[in-house]
Parts: sequence; structure tokens; C-alpha cells
Amino acid sequence: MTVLEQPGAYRPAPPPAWRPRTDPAPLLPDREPYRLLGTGAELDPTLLRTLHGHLVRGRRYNRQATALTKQGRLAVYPSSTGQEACEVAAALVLEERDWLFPSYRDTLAAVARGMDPVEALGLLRGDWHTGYDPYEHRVAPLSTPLATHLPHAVGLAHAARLKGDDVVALAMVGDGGTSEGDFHEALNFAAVWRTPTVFLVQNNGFAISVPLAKQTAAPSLAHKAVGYGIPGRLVDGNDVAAVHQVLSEAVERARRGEGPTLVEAITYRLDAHTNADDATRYRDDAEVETWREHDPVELLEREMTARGLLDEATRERAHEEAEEMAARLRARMNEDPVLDPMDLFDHVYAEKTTQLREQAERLRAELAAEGAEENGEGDER
Amino acid sequence: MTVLEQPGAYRPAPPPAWRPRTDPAPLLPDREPYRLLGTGAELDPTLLRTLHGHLVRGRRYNRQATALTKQGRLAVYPSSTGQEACEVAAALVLEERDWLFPSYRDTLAAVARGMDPVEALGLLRGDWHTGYDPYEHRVAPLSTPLATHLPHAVGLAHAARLKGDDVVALAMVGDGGTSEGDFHEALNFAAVWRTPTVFLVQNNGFAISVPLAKQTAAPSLAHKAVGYGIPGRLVDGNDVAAVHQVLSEAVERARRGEGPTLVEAITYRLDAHTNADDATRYRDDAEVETWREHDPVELLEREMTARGLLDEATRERAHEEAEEMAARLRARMNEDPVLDPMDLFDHVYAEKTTQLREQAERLRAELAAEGAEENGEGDER
Amino acid sequence: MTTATTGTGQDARKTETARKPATMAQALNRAMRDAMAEDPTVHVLGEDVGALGGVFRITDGLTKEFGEDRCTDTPLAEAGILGTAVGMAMYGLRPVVEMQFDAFAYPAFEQLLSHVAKMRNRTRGRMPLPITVRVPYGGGIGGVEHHSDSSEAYYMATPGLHVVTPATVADAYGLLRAAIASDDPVVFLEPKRLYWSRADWSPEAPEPVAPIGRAEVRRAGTSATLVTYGPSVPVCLEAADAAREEGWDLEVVDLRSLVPFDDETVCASVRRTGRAVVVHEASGFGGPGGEIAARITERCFHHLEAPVLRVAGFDIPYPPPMLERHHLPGVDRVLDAVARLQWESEWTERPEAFEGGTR
Amino acid sequence: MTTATTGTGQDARKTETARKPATMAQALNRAMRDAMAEDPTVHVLGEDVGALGGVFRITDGLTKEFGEDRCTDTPLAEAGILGTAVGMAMYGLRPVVEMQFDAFAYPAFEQLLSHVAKMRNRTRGRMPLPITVRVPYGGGIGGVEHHSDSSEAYYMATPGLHVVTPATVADAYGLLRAAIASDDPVVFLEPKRLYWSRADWSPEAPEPVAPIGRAEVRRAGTSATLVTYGPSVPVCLEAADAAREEGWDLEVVDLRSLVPFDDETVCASVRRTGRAVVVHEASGFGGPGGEIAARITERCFHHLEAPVLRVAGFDIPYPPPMLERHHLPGVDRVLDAVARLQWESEWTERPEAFEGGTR
Ligand SMILES: Cc1ncc(C[n+]2csc(CCOP(=O)(O)OP(=O)(O)O)c2C)c(N)n1
Ligand SMILES: Cc1ncc(C[n+]2csc(CCOP(=O)(O)OP(=O)(O)O)c2C)c(N)n1
Ligand SMILES: [Mg+2]
Ligand SMILES: [Mg+2]
Repeated sequence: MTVLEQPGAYRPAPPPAWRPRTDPAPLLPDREPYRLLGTGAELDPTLLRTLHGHLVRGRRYNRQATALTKQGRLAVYPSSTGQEACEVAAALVLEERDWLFPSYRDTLAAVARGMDPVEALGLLRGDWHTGYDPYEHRVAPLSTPLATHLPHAVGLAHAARLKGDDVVALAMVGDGGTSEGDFHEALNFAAVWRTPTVFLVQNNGFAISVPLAKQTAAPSLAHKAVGYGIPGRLVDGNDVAAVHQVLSEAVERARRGEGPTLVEAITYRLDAHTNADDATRYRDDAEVETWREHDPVELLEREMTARGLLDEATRERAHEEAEEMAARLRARMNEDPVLDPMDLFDHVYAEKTTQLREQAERLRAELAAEGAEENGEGDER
Repeated sequence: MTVLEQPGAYRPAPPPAWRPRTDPAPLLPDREPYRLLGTGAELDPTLLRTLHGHLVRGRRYNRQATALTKQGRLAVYPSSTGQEACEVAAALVLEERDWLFPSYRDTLAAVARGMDPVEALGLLRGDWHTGYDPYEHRVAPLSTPLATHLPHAVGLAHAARLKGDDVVALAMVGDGGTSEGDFHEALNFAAVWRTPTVFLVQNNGFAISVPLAKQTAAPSLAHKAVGYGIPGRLVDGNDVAAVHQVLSEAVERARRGEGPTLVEAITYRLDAHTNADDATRYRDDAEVETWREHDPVELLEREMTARGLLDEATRERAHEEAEEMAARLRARMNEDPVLDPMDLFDHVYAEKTTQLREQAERLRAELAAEGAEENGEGDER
Repeated sequence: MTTATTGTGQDARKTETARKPATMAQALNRAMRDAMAEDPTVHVLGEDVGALGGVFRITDGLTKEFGEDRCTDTPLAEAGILGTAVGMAMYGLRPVVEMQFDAFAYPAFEQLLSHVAKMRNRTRGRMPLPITVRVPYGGGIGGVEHHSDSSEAYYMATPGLHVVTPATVADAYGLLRAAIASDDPVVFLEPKRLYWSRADWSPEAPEPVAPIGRAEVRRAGTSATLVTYGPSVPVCLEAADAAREEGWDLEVVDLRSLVPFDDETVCASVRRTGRAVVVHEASGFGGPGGEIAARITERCFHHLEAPVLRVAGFDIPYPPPMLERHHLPGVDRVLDAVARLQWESEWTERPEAFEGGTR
Repeated sequence: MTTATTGTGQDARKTETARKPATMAQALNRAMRDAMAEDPTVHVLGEDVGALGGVFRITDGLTKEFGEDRCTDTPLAEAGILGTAVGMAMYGLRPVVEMQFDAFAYPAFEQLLSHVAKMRNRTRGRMPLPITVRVPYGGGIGGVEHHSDSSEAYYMATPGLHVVTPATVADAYGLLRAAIASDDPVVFLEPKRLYWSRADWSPEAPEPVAPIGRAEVRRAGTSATLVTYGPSVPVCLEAADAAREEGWDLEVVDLRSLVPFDDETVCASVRRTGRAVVVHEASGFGGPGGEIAARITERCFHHLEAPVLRVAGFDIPYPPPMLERHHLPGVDRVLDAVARLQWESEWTERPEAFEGGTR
């Protein structure tokens, strides 16, 4: 059976014989966002502790990165403050051999997956585009053109399956990104080819300034799954245990060869779109305050405290570790990166064209002249 | 209230307060294709007679146009044989002030709307791109790039609504076209802005050679509606009464300001994709035969005969009229169109640029030289 | 970057009556505002153009003044935005579409190439599409990848589009008004790094500017002509100033519109000076400079003392912020090209007989 | 058009062992077949490439021989096809994507421009994308609108892509093999109207051809150089034959690859002949000819007896079938341009001193 001969795939038949390919009922998302924290559900204490450490460090990472923009050490930072539960869970549900496809807001997910934070921030510092080797942690380049990386996740998962590898690709996109044609095409390819792909939509209520109501009229974004013939799941995106659970199920489903899942996580961006954005133009502080009461870090700490899993010492240790991480990051980001302008020509093609060789020579001559003039000051800025 | 402040439009709220924007249940399409013929439903005899005349002429038109390709009078013809019920119903449900947005296969719908068939075939004859004035019958240019005309229908309906005109736009697309990003973006814009747009998907089972099963894994294409928050309808596309009924309801809904509807009509293309296609490469004659037994013209004739609405004389008259139409079309298409190559430069911009004036002069000189050489043979081919 | 302008659009309108320093951003904002006030069929649409006023604040205040139906936040889908604008134009509106950044116009290319550029032609002139597509373009603002592309070559290669780009505050207003008023689709390229450039300019009495299709000599000179547009105009003016030290008196021609192209003004200048350098940020290979240099050479061959040279971005993807200064054509590179214009040449004007051949 | 080839791809393979007439379509088909047989990572995907063998039958028989997983009918969505191919390439496959027609590649432009062309660069060489994008292009086949675009200017203006186009049966095979084997993304432009052109060629022992990046002199001559590619190569060869009557001995250079561009071969020819005409179907303004003419002029200025002229499609949307012959550059227009190369010129080679200046 080729990957295209899916069970249940339908051919048209004259209407007396028509039947839906699958029963749509099981594809419909949860009637309300799936939650675990505060529900009294059974939860794995070790997992909660791991998630807690990540959340605390993640929050601190967001704060530190934002601070680095003020110090001119980052060109820009799109913060995921308030969305750490999604970022962390997305990273932790994956095996080493799996792939993560982050969008431009998801450096934290990459860091939670084990990436050096300085490399993760390379794009936003501005010394190169993708600051890391995608193959090292199997993290695709951060995608700035929205939703364009979703078909990549589908293609990669498809290729892995063709090669017989049980690799899952998890792709992250925002509520705004679901409006793009690429979102539609990716989900459709994934559904038709049954690729092991998990689509995580972080619905944080806004695409920059545009609220969800101007983005979609759907009952929920998870309902879009039905139109592709794949299951949709709806989850409280600030409940890290719930996000972890729902994503794990989706990843396992994919790994079992049962195809893609669309997960909508309802969350909120507490910071402005980026440091350059003025969020007061499009939303009230009151709304932000409502969401602070549903903060992912606090939700988890409250739950763990209630369950006796978080004593003050543990809590403090987590926060101390986060401070150390932040201090290390700050120190390293305060070093000027050493850049070689000649790199500009090295990675356009496998081999430089004659024209690029000429252009490289011209730049080299300019730099030499500059260097001579400036008495060896070189070309770092 | 601006068009963007829709009732029920939702803003995100922390999960305890979350609720779906609308109940998804009413958006779900019919459980099986809606049918009227053969169900004993009450039907308007006058309407049936009108539809019958159109179907018979439509079938004959398809046959004639295909014949014209063999005589070299059309460059290509994508036949809608087998799909006449959809073509005709789409045209007839609209008021004069409404707009039709046909795809490349839908010249018949344009003709059924009242367009001169020679003008409707202009594109396929090759004397110009759009052979007609879109404003005369409010028919947008036939769209060759698939699904790209769907946002046009949304924009036009939106503009009409802003101007206070109760105009509806009905756009036609194939099952293959639903996979394009433009389909997704158009439906989403229409849903968010609640534009008076009706989307008619003619699911004829194939996109050229690609069967539906390789195009989608959805329960039905109508199920895609749910993901946009609009109602989906499923209809037997060969039951002209049913298609007319479902489309009429969608048009009225749109006209009442209740927004767009997605209609999937299940039908079958009995001919090859175009005269240039070899359908035996990708489908069995047996499958085609199954569908011949569900032929839209026959279905209606059987029903009308059973109801005593179609005596032999009436039937013959309809077929005679169709023959006359075909004869007129053939005669007119056998005349060489008179073309002026200088037209090439006239409609690029409102005013010719200097460069186009120069180029036009150059061509004029060439033609004059040619003409002189050929002793006045001129530039018609 | 964004904080600098918070609220200025609105305030500016009320207070400025005489010629005072205004930014290009303000002039663009005012152009849309005035067009909307004068013509109820003008509609602005795009991502974040409403409450936010656009990420560059160019549409600041328009929703407040004209309502959401006239200046509309769209869903996040560029093909959908432009495609919807096509339908609106079909029904008699005059849409002004904002693409948030150059590279984010790419998803709309099919709509632009297959419909916007061709609709008038496809319908024998019956269905013109008076759409303005505003695209902030170019680099020099420290933007991360996909935020600094110079995409004008794509637009130039598409018959049916006008391609316009202002370099001055007055042109920003005048050309945008002209673009919106045009019955043809106009791709209106806004040089991002000039958004905050200033000039004395009165929003109440904006000075008239030459129409779309005319180039302007921004600086008269005799030694050689710099042919340029958009973000490179200030660079060329600076280079011309610096060139005086070397004894060159450079003429600077600002194209203003790439399509239609003003052969007359450009060629008149080059015929006078006998030498030309084309300057732009876009990559050299396959970029606008090739067309421009080729046209000049075809028309002025026997007036040329040296080949028309080009100073352009390298043939590479736009570099990361920390390296962009090496990529962007700066004053030194322009002067270097001028120096290579074969000043030692013994060339002298050829006899009149040959002039006829330059078509 | 299509019936002519039904089944030929497969049959041809079995029966042809010696050099017999083969079509370009057969050679392209064979190239994919051989690449797939040799390298299991080569995957073909696109609309109708499976059972149908593509609307031009270029992928005929591939699914039958290699299975649906190797030659795959995709859903109808070009951005999805190319985007999926990107992901496949990330995982070590070598996708060969078919775009059904030139204009239907436009929906995939964002993927092409923002990812395919840039991925190697973005990742500092770590994530190369060995993708071949096959695009049937150009007119002359009586296609209705959106079926005859010459879109090469868009690809040329995009650093990071190779842009290749064969004009002969041998090159069709050799260049496509090279494109598929290349570790860089290649836009492989197939001149539709040459699909059924024939030449003696052996599928069992295909003759080696020059690599991507080299132009070929298809006809040696001394009077002037015609620089061309793809569908215009046969036109230029015919024009060169006709030109003998007028006493001109024309050299014809087939570029074969627009990127990388073979300055060496082109300039060597033009320096020898002193005159050049660039010929292509794409619209003149902003088209490939501008770049080519500008490069030649920059490099060969003092060898030129006349400006480099261009013969190109008009600056209009591609015309309807019944009018396309007026648009396409034909033999007469090429000869007319040659006639305008200022043969009366009294120009003589300038002293050596100037040669250094042509960089
Ligand atoms: C194709 C494309 N269009 C526009 C943009 C500009 N842009 C950057 S972020 C953004 C909003 C994204 O919203 P959403 O998808 O909800 O993600 P979030 O920022 O909330 O994480 C926009 C419009 C872009 N990056 N890519
Ligand atoms: C954007 C685009 N891609 C590809 C094509 C080529 N093409 C023409 S018709 C067709 C199949 C269309 O299938 P469907 O949408 O089901 O409509 P049908 O032909 O069945 O009426 C294809 C792929 C096109 N016209 N436009
Ligand atoms: Mg968001
Ligand atoms: Mg179909």
C-alpha cells in the first residue's frame, strides 16, 4: 500500500451510493478547552516538577530577552510571556529524533528543546538569519513569513515516513497564521498523505493588533480540522499539564501512523507584540489583567503547592536556576559577535558563481582599504 | 455597527469564560446529499419546465462546443457534460443585479445567464481573453487560475454591501480548486465580513486526472464550512431541482445579510477534462457508465414524465430548440473573427506609455510592410 | 522606531498649516486621508491598518476619522487582501492595500500578476482595476530576514502595473495621491528607511509635483549622471556633494516611477553628461539597473564616453542587520563607480551622421 | 498536442538504443527516469504527474515504474507542493517538482523566494535544498491566457536560484540530470513549444553536455552575435541562416543557464563580432535582455560597434492565441534588429589603452 492509498479514502459515487469518508463526529474538537490543573485529575509529580522548572526558566528567559532589546543587544524580541506553557510543552513532548518547526515567536520552544539560547536568538540579534544548525536539535529555522513553515513540517514528516523512520514533526503557528493559504494547503496535504505531523495553533487572541474576531468566525480554530478530515483538539493553553497531555496524545497518534492532528491552545500574549509595539493602541489593560490571573506559571505553582509538590525551597531553587540562566545569557549576549562580512557570499550557492567571486573580491578590497584607513579597526561594528 | 462588528464575534477570554462563537452543530452539512427528484417532494411545474429547457440546451451546447474543437474553431473546450444541472441552476438562482463568478469550465452557466454563447466562448476560441463585457450580464471573467476568483467574489459582495446594494455574488469552483490557498482565504474573509457570497463547489470527482481521494480526506467538501463558521450544504449535483433549491436558499440567506454559504454539489464530468485530455488513462469506462445512469437531463425528464409534465411534443420542442441554438452557434463560430493586432497595445494601461506607443508603431510598420508584400491580404489569419 | 511617531499623524493635521518639517510618513498618511475625504470610494485595507495605524503608522488615524468600513483590518492573508481588493475594484471602489513588508507581498503575487496587472487587458479595457498596492521596501533599518527585500524587479517585469516610488516628502504625498487617483493599478513602493526623513512641507497646501511617469533632476551637473530612485536618492545626492572634491559635478536623476519609465529625462541628462551610473539597493543581477543601463545605452550609445555602470546590492539574499551596511550601495561605492567612468578616455563626440542610429 | 505522445515515453525506452529521432519531451522523461533509477532519494511530485503522466506527458510511466511514493499526484495547490518539497529536501530527499504551467507557479512564489532560494544562506550552508522546479514556459502553442507566460525575469532576480533552460534534445536530458544532481535549487524552464522538437539522440547513450553555467555557441559567425536561450534558439538559428542572404554571418550563443550567467562565452563572442542582439520571448521591459545587454556593454564597451539591441516580446500581457504570432520575436524582427546595428559605422578598434577599463 502506498502512502496515498489510505483506508477509507473516497472516490465519488452517484449520490444513492454516496457516503462520507469518515464519520465527522469524532473529528469535532472538545466542547470546551481541555484542562487538567484544578480538576483533581491524576498527574505525574515528576512531570509537573520538570514542567515547573521549564516554565520558571522560560518566563525569566522572556524577561531577559526583552531586557536585551533595551540594551541594544537584540534587534527585536517577540516575547512569549504568558504563552510559556505552550512553548515548553511543545518542546517536551518530542523525542530527540522528532522535529520542531517554530514560528518567529517560538525561540523559547527551541531553548526548551535544548538549544543554546544565544544561538536561538541569533536571528533577533541580527548576526545571521538562522543562528543555529537546524540538524543539531532538529529545529527548523524560525519562520518569519507566517504559516510558510507548515508545509515544510508536512514534507519532512512525509519524507521520514517514506524512509521508514518513526519521526514526528510538530509545527507551531499563531491564530493569525491560520488565515494564510499555506495553513490550509499544509493541513490538506498532511491529511491526504496522513503524515505524522502535529499542528499547534497558539491562539493568543491577537495577530499584532488584530483581535481574533476579525481573524475568524469559526466556532473555534480547532474546528478547522473537520474540513481536512483530521481530529481537532481544544486545550487551555495556559494549563501546561493539559497542553502536554493533548500534544503527547497527538504525537503518539502521529507516531502510530494515524495521521495529523490540529491542536488549538487558548492562551494570551501578556507583553506587546514585540518590544517595538505599543499594545495600548488596541487592547485594554483590564483585559490583560484578566489574563494575569490565569498565568501559566502561577496556575502550575498553585496546583503543585496544593498537592504538596512545591515547597518554598524547591520554588526558590527553580527561580535561582532561572536567575543563573539569565545572568549567563546576559553576559554572553553582552559580547560582540565576531562577524566576517565575507560570509555574505559563501552560502548563496554550493559554489560561488563567477559573479559572486568578483563581488566578494570587490568587498574584500573595500574592507582592506577601510582597514588601512582606520588603522586596523576591522569590520566588527 | 460596521460590517466588522458582527453579532457573536468573539474575543479571547481566559478559559473559564471560553465559549464557542457559535454552536457548530447547525453549520454541519446535510448528512447525505440533498435530493428532490424521485422523493415525491412538491415541485413547481413552471420551474421544472424552465430547468428542463435549459438542461436540454445546455447538453446540446456542450456537444456543439466539443465539436467545434474538432473543426479547429475552438482552441480548447473544457466540457461540463454531466454537470449541466449545476451550471444551469447557478445561473438561474441569481437576480439580474447579482454577480456570477465562473471558473474556466463554466461557460454554460454564463450562457444560461443570458450571455451570447459566441462571446462566452471568446477565451476558448482565442481571439481575446475575456470575450464579453463583464458588466453586461454581471459575469466576471472566466477564471483559469483555479480558485483565484473566489476572493474577487468576496470583495465584490463586500463592496456592494458597503454601498447598500442587496447584491449577491455566486462563485463556482471545482473539487480540485478547494485545495488552493485562495479558497481558504476567500471563505475566511467572507465569513469574517459576512459578505453575501455563495460558494458552489462542483465536486465532479476529478481534478484533471487526480481523483477526489488524493485531493481531500474530509468527510465531505461541505464540511470545510465549519472551519470558517459558515453553513455547509451538500446536494446531489445532478438533481437540478435540488441544486436550484439549495442555491436559492443560500442566495436568499446571503441577501438577508446572514452571510456566506458553502455548497458542495456532487456530480460527475462525463467527458474528458478537455478535448485534449485522454480520460482512459485515469478512469474506467465502468465508472463513467454508472454515472450515465444518474444523468441530470434524464433524471429530470424521468421525473417530469412521471408527473405528467413532459409529453413527447414538449420534449421534442425542447430538443428542437436546442438544435436550432446549436446550428446558430455553429454558423456563427464558422465565421472568422475580425481581429486588429493593434488592440494588443490598447488595453494595457488607461493611456499608452511612450514605450507602448513606440512598440505599436513598430508593429504597425511591420504589418504595413507585410500587407504591401502580400498585396493587401491584411492581418486576419 | 515606532514610538517616534505615536499619534503624530492626527496631531500633525490639526496644527501644521505652514511649511514645517514633516516626515515622509506624515505625508503618506495625509495623502490617504485627503484622498479618502475627497473620494468616498477610496478604501484602505490591510493587516493592522486600523487601531494600530499600521506597523509604520502610515494609516494612523484613518479608521478613527473614516470608520472601520473605510480603513479595515483584514484577516492575515495577503492573497486574500489583494484578491478581495480586486473584487471591490470591480464594483467601483478604489482600494488602497497595505502590504506589511516587501517579502509579505509575495503571497499575493499570483493575484497581482494574473489578475491585477492583466484585468484591464483581459477585458479589453472594460474592467480597469484602480488599485494601489503600498509596499514598504528596501533595507537599512536593521530589519531581520524577510523585512528588507527590494522587490521592484518583479513588479517592473509585469506589464500592466505602474511602479512608483517617492524619495522626497513632497513626492510621497503627490505621487500617492496620483497613484490612488490613477485608473491603473499602481505598486507604490515606500522606501522604509526614508519614512522618518524630513523636509519642509505643508499638509494644508502640499506643493504640486510632476505626474507619475516623469523623472526629476534633483541636482544638475555636467560630469556624469547618477540615475536612481527611492532610498538611493539621498545616497546619490550625498555622493554628488562628495564628488565635488574630486572635481566631478554630478547630475542626479530621481526616476520616481520605474513604470512608466521616463526615457526622455534620463536620456537628455546622459546625452548632456556622456556618462552614467545607475544606483539601487536591489541585487544587481536581474535587477532594475540592467533594464535602465540597457535603455540608456540603446538610446545614447554615441553620446557615451564609457559604459553605463551599475552600483547595486550584491547578488545575495538580503543580509542580516549586522552586515547590511556592507551590502547597501553607499557613497564610496558610488564614487568608486564614477571613478571608473574612463575619464582618461580620448573619446570625442562622433560626427552627426551616427546620431540617427540610436533609435 | 497530447495524443501525439501517448505512451511514447515508456516505449521509447525499450526500443531505442541507437541515435534516432527523439523529442525533447522524451529526453526530459528519460532524464527523470534515469535519475530516479540511480538515486532512490529522487522523488517527483506535482499535479497529474502520476497516472496521466503530466499534461505534457513528461512524467509518463514514472509512477508505473517507481510507484506512487516516488512519483506522486499531489493535491491541487502549488505553494503546498513546493512547501512540501522543501520539507522533503530538509530530510534528505531530492524532490523534482512539476508546475503545470508557467503562470501556475505564481502561487508558489512565496515558498520559492522566501525559502527555496534562501534556505542555504539562512542556515549558513547547513540546510541546502536540492530541489528542481520544472516549469513549462513560454508561448507559441496557442494556449489560452495564463498558459504562455515567460516568467524567467522573476527567477533571475532571485539570488539563490539557478535558472536553467534547454533548447536542444541533448541539453534537455543533460541539463535536467545536472539540475536534479545539483545541491542548489534549480528552476528548470522547459520551452513548451520545443517539447515536440526532434533530434537524433540516444536514450541509452545520451551524449554528455556542458555543465550548468556554460553557454554554447550553436553557430559560429563573424558579423554579429545573437544571444538567446530556450524557445528563441531555433528562431535565431533560422535568422542566422536567412542572414547569409544579406551578407551577415551571425554567431548564435545559447545561454542554457541564465543563472549562473556565462559572461566568458558571451563576451568572447561579442568581442569577436563587435555587435550583439539579445533575443527572447519575455517582455522587453524589465526582462532578461536588459541584464544581458547591460552586462555585455559593461564588459565589452570598447569592442562594440553599436549598442546591444534587444528583440523581445512587447511590454504587454501575453496575447490570445490568434494574436500571439504578432508578439513573438520571429526571424524578421531579429533580422531587422541586426540591420540596425549601424553597419555604416566608421568605428574602428580603439587603442589598447582603453581595454583595461571594461572590468
Ligand atoms: C506572510 C506574513 N505576513 C505578515 C507578516 C507580519 N507579521 C508578523 S507577526 C504578525 C502577526 C502574527 O499573528 P499570529 O499568527 O497570531 O502570531 P502571534 O504574533 O500572535 O504569535 C504579522 C502580521 C509576516 N510575518 N508574514
Ligand atoms: C492555480 C492553477 N493551478 C493549476 C491549473 C491547471 N489546471 C487546470 S484545470 C485543473 C484541474 C481542476 O480541477 P477541479 O478544480 O476539480 O475542476 P474541474 O476541472 O473538475 O472542473 C488544473 C490542475 C490551473 N488552471 N490553475
Ligand atoms: Mg496571535
Ligand atoms: Mg473536479
